Amino acid sequence: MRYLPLTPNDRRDMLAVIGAPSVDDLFRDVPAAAVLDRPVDLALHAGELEVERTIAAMAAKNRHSGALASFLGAGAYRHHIPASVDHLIQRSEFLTSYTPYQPEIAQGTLQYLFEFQTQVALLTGMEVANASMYDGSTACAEAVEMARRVTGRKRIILSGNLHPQYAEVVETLARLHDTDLVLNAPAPAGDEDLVPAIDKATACVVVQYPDVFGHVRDLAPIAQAAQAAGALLIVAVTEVVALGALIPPGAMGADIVVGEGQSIGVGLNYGGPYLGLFAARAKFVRQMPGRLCGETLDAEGKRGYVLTLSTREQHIRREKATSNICTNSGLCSLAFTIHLSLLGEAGLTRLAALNHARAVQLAEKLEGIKGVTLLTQGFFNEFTLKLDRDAAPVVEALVEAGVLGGVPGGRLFPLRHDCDDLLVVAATETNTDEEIDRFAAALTKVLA
Amino acid sequence: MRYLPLTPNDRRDMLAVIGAPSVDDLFRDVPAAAVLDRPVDLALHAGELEVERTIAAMAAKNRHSGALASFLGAGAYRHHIPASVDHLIQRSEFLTSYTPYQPEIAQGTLQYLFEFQTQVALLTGMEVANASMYDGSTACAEAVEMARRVTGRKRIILSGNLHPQYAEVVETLARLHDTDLVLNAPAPAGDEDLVPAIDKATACVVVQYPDVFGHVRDLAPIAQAAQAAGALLIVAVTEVVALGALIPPGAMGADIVVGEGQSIGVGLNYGGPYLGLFAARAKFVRQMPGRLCGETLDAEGKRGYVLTLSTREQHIRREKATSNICTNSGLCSLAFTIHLSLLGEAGLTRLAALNHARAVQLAEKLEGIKGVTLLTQGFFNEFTLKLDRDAAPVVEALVEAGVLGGVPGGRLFPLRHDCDDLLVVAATETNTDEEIDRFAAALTKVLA
Amino acid sequence: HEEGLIFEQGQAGRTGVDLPLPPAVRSRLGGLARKGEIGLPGLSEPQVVRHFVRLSRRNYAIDMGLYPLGSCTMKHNPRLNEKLARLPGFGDLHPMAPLSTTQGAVELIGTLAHWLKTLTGMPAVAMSPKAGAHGELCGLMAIRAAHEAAGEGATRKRVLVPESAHGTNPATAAYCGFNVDAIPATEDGRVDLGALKAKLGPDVAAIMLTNPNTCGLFERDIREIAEAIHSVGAYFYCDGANFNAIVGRVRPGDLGVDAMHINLHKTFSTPHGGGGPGSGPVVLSAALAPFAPLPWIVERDGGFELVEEPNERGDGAQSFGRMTAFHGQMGMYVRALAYMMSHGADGLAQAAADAVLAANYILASLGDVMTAPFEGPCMHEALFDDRFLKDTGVTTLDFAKAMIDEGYHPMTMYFPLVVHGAMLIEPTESESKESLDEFIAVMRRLAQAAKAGEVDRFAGAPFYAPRRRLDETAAARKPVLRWTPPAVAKAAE
Amino acid sequence: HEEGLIFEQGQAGRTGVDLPLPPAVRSRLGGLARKGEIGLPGLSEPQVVRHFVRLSRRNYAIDMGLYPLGSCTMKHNPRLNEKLARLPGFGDLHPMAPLSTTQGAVELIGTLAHWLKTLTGMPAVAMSPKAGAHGELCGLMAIRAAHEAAGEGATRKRVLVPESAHGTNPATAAYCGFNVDAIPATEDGRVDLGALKAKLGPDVAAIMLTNPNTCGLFERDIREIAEAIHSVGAYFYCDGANFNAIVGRVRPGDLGVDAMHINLHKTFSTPHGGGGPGSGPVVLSAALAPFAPLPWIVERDGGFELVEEPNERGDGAQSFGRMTAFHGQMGMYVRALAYMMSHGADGLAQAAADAVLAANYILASLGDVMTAPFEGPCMHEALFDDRFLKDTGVTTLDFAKAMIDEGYHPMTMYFPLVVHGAMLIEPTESESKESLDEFIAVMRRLAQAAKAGEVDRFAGAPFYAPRRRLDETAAARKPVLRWTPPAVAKAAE
Repeated sequence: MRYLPLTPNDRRDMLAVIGAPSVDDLFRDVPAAAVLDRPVDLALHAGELEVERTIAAMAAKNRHSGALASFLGAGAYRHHIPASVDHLIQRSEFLTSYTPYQPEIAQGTLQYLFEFQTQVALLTGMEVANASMYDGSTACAEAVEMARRVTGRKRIILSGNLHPQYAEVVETLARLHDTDLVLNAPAPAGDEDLVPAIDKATACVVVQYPDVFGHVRDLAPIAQAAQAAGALLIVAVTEVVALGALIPPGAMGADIVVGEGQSIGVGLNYGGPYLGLFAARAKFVRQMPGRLCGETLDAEGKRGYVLTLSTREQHIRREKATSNICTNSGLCSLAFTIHLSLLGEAGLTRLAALNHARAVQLAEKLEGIKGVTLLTQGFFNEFTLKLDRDAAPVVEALVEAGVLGGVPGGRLFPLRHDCDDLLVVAATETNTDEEIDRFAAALTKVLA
Repeated sequence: MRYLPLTPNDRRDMLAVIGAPSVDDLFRDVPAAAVLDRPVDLALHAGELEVERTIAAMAAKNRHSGALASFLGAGAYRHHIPASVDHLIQRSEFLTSYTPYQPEIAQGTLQYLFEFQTQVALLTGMEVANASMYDGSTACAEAVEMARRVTGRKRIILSGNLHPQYAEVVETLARLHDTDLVLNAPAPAGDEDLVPAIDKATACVVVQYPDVFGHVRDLAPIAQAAQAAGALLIVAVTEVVALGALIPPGAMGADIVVGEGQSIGVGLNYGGPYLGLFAARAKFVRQMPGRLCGETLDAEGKRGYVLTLSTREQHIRREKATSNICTNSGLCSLAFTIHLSLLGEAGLTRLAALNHARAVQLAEKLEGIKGVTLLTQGFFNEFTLKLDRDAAPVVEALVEAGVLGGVPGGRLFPLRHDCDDLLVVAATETNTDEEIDRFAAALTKVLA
Repeated sequence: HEEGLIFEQGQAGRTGVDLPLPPAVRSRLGGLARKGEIGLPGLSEPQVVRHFVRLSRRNYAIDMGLYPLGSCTMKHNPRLNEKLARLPGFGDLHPMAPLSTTQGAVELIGTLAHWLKTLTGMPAVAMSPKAGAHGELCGLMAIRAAHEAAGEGATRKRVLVPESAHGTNPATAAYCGFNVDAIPATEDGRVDLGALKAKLGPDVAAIMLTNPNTCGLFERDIREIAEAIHSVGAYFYCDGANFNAIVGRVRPGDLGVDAMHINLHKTFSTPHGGGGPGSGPVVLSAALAPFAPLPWIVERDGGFELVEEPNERGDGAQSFGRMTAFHGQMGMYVRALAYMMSHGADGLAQAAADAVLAANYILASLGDVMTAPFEGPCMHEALFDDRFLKDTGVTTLDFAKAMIDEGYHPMTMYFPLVVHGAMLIEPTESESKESLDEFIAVMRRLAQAAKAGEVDRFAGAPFYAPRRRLDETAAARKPVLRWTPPAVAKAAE
Repeated sequence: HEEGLIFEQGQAGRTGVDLPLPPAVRSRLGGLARKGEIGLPGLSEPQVVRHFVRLSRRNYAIDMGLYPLGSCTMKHNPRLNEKLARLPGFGDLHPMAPLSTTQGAVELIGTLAHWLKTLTGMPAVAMSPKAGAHGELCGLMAIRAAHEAAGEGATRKRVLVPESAHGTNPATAAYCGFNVDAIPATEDGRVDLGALKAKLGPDVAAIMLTNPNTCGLFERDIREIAEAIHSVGAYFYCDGANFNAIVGRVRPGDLGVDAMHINLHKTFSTPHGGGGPGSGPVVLSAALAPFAPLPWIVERDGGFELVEEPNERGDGAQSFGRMTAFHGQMGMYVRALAYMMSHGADGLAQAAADAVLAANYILASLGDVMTAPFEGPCMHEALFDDRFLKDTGVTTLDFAKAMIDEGYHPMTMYFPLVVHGAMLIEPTESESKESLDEFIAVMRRLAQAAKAGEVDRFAGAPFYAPRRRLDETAAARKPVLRWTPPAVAKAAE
């Protein structure tokens, strides 16, 4: 078998050195009844050609975003990723290395993590960032846990316009503790006021920016109210490209900013692996979850990088750790770092402007269609339409016309039905004029 | 522009150091009338997304071999290439390095060239091999030129079953010299006798093995006749996988073996880049064209590799060189070396057996079809059918049924019409039972 | 050449991407357009490519050599898996696309789930956990939910964890709101069954046990442990980090396990990538299955369905919730399934056998120059302690750093905690005998050098790495976690 | 670790591929089934991957640093181009597939041809040559065919080639059956127009000239040279190796060129790949176009046709033949077109300007410590001679090898032949100013060290490379060109 270098001769010689009669003998500590006497009931080994055929056949059953005109967002965005990103992350030295616990031979990984942390801090307008979390939703839940640790309080206020699957993840974890969770109802029109709910028992307020319906809002009033009450403002960003065009949460007073980094460098991947961003005020650094890379010097005085503050982490602190996260999204953070290095200031701001312009063009096309009301007035690259009917079958009909026309409200909020007529639509630099026209024409036809 | 690192500030500062008022001033030696005052009439620079869209649209207009059931051969063969091959050849250190003229920092390239030369020598059964030529056809023409040098004679005998495009390349170059070229007529039934034509004026006989119609033949009688006359036997192999199943040309007395290495590691690529193999008897080594890599020691006595015998080459010998070849197929030879290393003895012989079995299965299916006669009795993975009609429209009709059903004789020999009813058909490990059945069913229908 | 940070290479206005000018539109950013600069550096594509190529060359990797990290299972990462994960049908598939357009993706997840269940002998699997630790959390949350459903949520607060456990185990239990209670080890490196039984009671929620354990040994009493745990109504969580040793040969379901995460990035070789991404599906017993997190894969009518929310058929009604947005680590699923199908049932069992054989070969070959704390064969990792370094002045850390100068990554050290100066070596099934022999020869030479008093060679190591030993204390004392423009940094002083 | 040859790592029966058992069939190999073993080694996939990763790390590459090889144009290789060349529509396309199924491929070749013709101002292009030298051959064969068609094939046997020409030029002329006649250079590094004119006559077939020339200078008298050549009925072949200096700014067609090859792997950045593959299309004047080799691309009715053989429309009737099977270097065409479209007309002109600017910057910055043989600005490469090393005991070779220890690939040396101890430096447009400044600083330090008498540092260099200087004389004296099994090698002794 192609992956197994030992030959029958090797195995025989090695057993002789060990002094064991057989490999089975090495398994002698396993209760005999539990040792299988034949292979499990699964296919036997197969060559590349056969494996590729089988799995490619599954892939071919999917209608991927590039094959249709895609306007899907709601937490995952299709952007063009330069070819060099995927080339570089596949270099053996990055792809097949372990967590950089031996810094002398892991400076490659460590230096990009330091660059990544800096990039995330700059983008979010925060002082420090960690070396990644699993994804935006788990980063959001970790932020809530951190706010609980920092404040010692148990009231958690979630905006109704936080991505509902993020809210579910927060809720699921919050149930582990004595928590007073306040989850607002969704406000598709963008008229939610969070300030009144904030009180002295509040650990944190969690707001998405832009929110799940695409609205952008000034976070400063919420930040001021939270901080006046001794609570933290957590801002979740699901479309990080927006930070190339919008005032960063840090500049409006956020205490913790979490985000989904998938838009930059990572790709859609049917939901994972993705890249959790986590940034905070410097004063909270010892309460942060996840790995941190720091600068230091080596024995010859040369600048180098190490994982640091590991006394927060599970492998040192065990049950006293700030989270249980161990493996994170290393390679995705590399993809992010490379893509963002390619973009740079000029590229990211142009990319953001282009996304916004595409979305504006699309909104202007769609809002004129009979049966369509545009709910989102201030937005980045995503907005919400109210249709004159249930959106889910409309989306299915649009697929027939070659358009992935957005995420229906009922997909996001399946257990409530007041969102069923909503359609959340995103546009990015990958959408052409022709695609926008195709969408508008198809939607007009479907709603006619 | 993404590929150009100099900024306007850099350019200004650099001009100041140079002491030139402008870049135009650096072009002052160009006759003024020849300096363009505006960009040429071509599109302006474009981003990755735009370039990819344009070029991918062209690619999408082709119906590639993987999208249909492909039975095309005639000098280029579709084989499965392990994913690691393409991964490894794309490593920066291989892909973006130059010819290894500085051996101290090119041991990576040099060592694999040494391994490649050894592999080619082993496969062909010859003593030495060079570090690659452009492709099989040019290697063949170079072999003829070498035979002329070695023998000092001018008669060149080409088998009529040599790939006609190889013969054309040989002829084209031969016309540069005072040559007596004998090109036999094709013998689709495999009944060509080359021995009688060999005389004391003969520099070489060129035979393909297996030949363009798929026939395999014992080369020993031709070798003996050639050597008796003081001529060289040149054997051209267009399907190198065959050497995993067949007696190698070297064992039958070939003096020079040339080959197309595309089948191992390189892929179809619509005809290029391909990989010319060139092997010979050791006594001819100083008459060989192309680069050679040799073993030596460094100043510390460590084994290392260098390009050697460069006194044959153009950069040293100029007009006295053994050929004008400079850039060769370095990266393709790497792909070949890796793929063949993965295969090894056990893998290559199994691969060859699998190819032969597939071809036998296919031949057995097709030879029973009304209107079809199988002309090739001894073959490897390719054979020729005689149809009851012109083959070209049959091939077009097969495309409609999702089958690339072989290369029509008229495509190979367009200027003569006695091959128009022939169909050259190949099968490899990539063809499934279903594809073979599909082909048989479609051909039955088309010929009905 | 010392490679600076990207921030030190930037220049304003330069970029590594070309984007068209945005069409002129009326801005609708709600008055929140960014005002100042972000502060990102401008680099061209050639600079970026070279920067990261250069950085990469400062790393060690499994593609470069043996990576003897015990418990981490650094094995060969096939490139076929990378290629398949990048098929547009998976890589370019949106998680919120209509399910009618993602049937192949659901089929793949379902197929992988089937393989995982069959290999473990367990009836259910939760696919969405993002890594091993996340899987542990998933398992404990299912256990907690089961106890809550039985009305015992408030009383069952104690989780038993052996002293030798991975740090994630106590961290997870604590994160999940449990109290951690350590179980001591026996002289022979296994859980002390007597001590364990003494700790049992109605307040125990679960035990978290790694098997093969972190000493590289199989817990002989595993079935007795499971029985004892079950006898007090608690559940058996198995840390699956070491599943590589037994896959295809032993099914955890046959050992009495109730929940076990599977590190796809260990046993099934999705690349570690310098620290992730991983993937940690959790197989569950019938008792725990109803509490698994959503989304679920359901086999029905010969096909697979994706259940994202509790539905009218009752799927997900008792689910403890959602652990992540979307459907988990699809890209890792593709790689893992390709790996499994390539090996097949026969190849996976052979891989486990070879991994165990290789570890025992190392244990046997180094037994005369290094010291092993426990008798008998090991499973897929060979554990040594630092007794052979006694009085040499060389520490486990020094010894490990000296391995770097010999061209190797250090082994796992100072873990498990129950062994003094532990050195845990896991060669995996990916190494040839020639490679193992070369490694053994180097380790012998190092052990002999340490005993011969060549302290400097160890104390100063590594000498031949991109960096000498780094000052981790200084890094932690005054953390510098990001680049700051020199002017700003200076002003801040 | 010293990485052995694959042959030294092999074991019988091991393989790195899994293939199904062939179905049982009656063998039809015509009695020629192989009997003995081939002798190939057996390795597993992990071994093969690691072997080639390790080998790669012994190479220098443009992705690692500046590669100042004059005349070789080692510039950035965008990965977009690699990606596009691998699209199945190109990579998996058979050259003998029905033309109805390859229309996109023909369109791509035609589009690239259009770009090449437009950039050079020439009416035709032969696409199939496989590399620069093959392109030279193509050009000279077209010239020869044109003379033959004019009844002068037997009399025009002389080709003028400047002393400073690339070695391929005289080799090509000789290969093509011409006699090579060298033209001397002037004091200022250019063709001596007077000497050239003195050599003209009715037996001259062509001149082969590189412009910008191999001294990195533009031939000021280029139009007079063309006129003089044409006045005796001969053709002007331009070696296009240095087209990078002028692309988008000067069209060879405007200079009187009749034929010029274009190294797609230089000017248009298809990667050098450690020695190939390249691609060398040849643009042709109207006079030479009819003689171009087949296959041809013909623009007709707004589309492109591929002409593989002379046809009834008269296409190819005068073609001198075929230079290679199939259609040339398709994979390189895709890469080159992607590169051209990415730059566009504006970007290509800017690239040429930046390349020339960078070379002049190096020339100006090193002028005080190294010696330049010629006055005035250079084009895209800076030429130095070894006068600055006089009496230091350091040779050009030593100096070049010392650059390796500083982390650079050596420059081109001892070429062009007309300059003593030549050092030809081509930075290309891919280098940032920071990179150029770092290189300049290193070169200054080296020049100063040489002058300061630090001979050992040079004579022994490189010290910090995978190998010290290799014994090339021994390699050539008794060539060892392949591995031989130790037993066989021993028996042969």
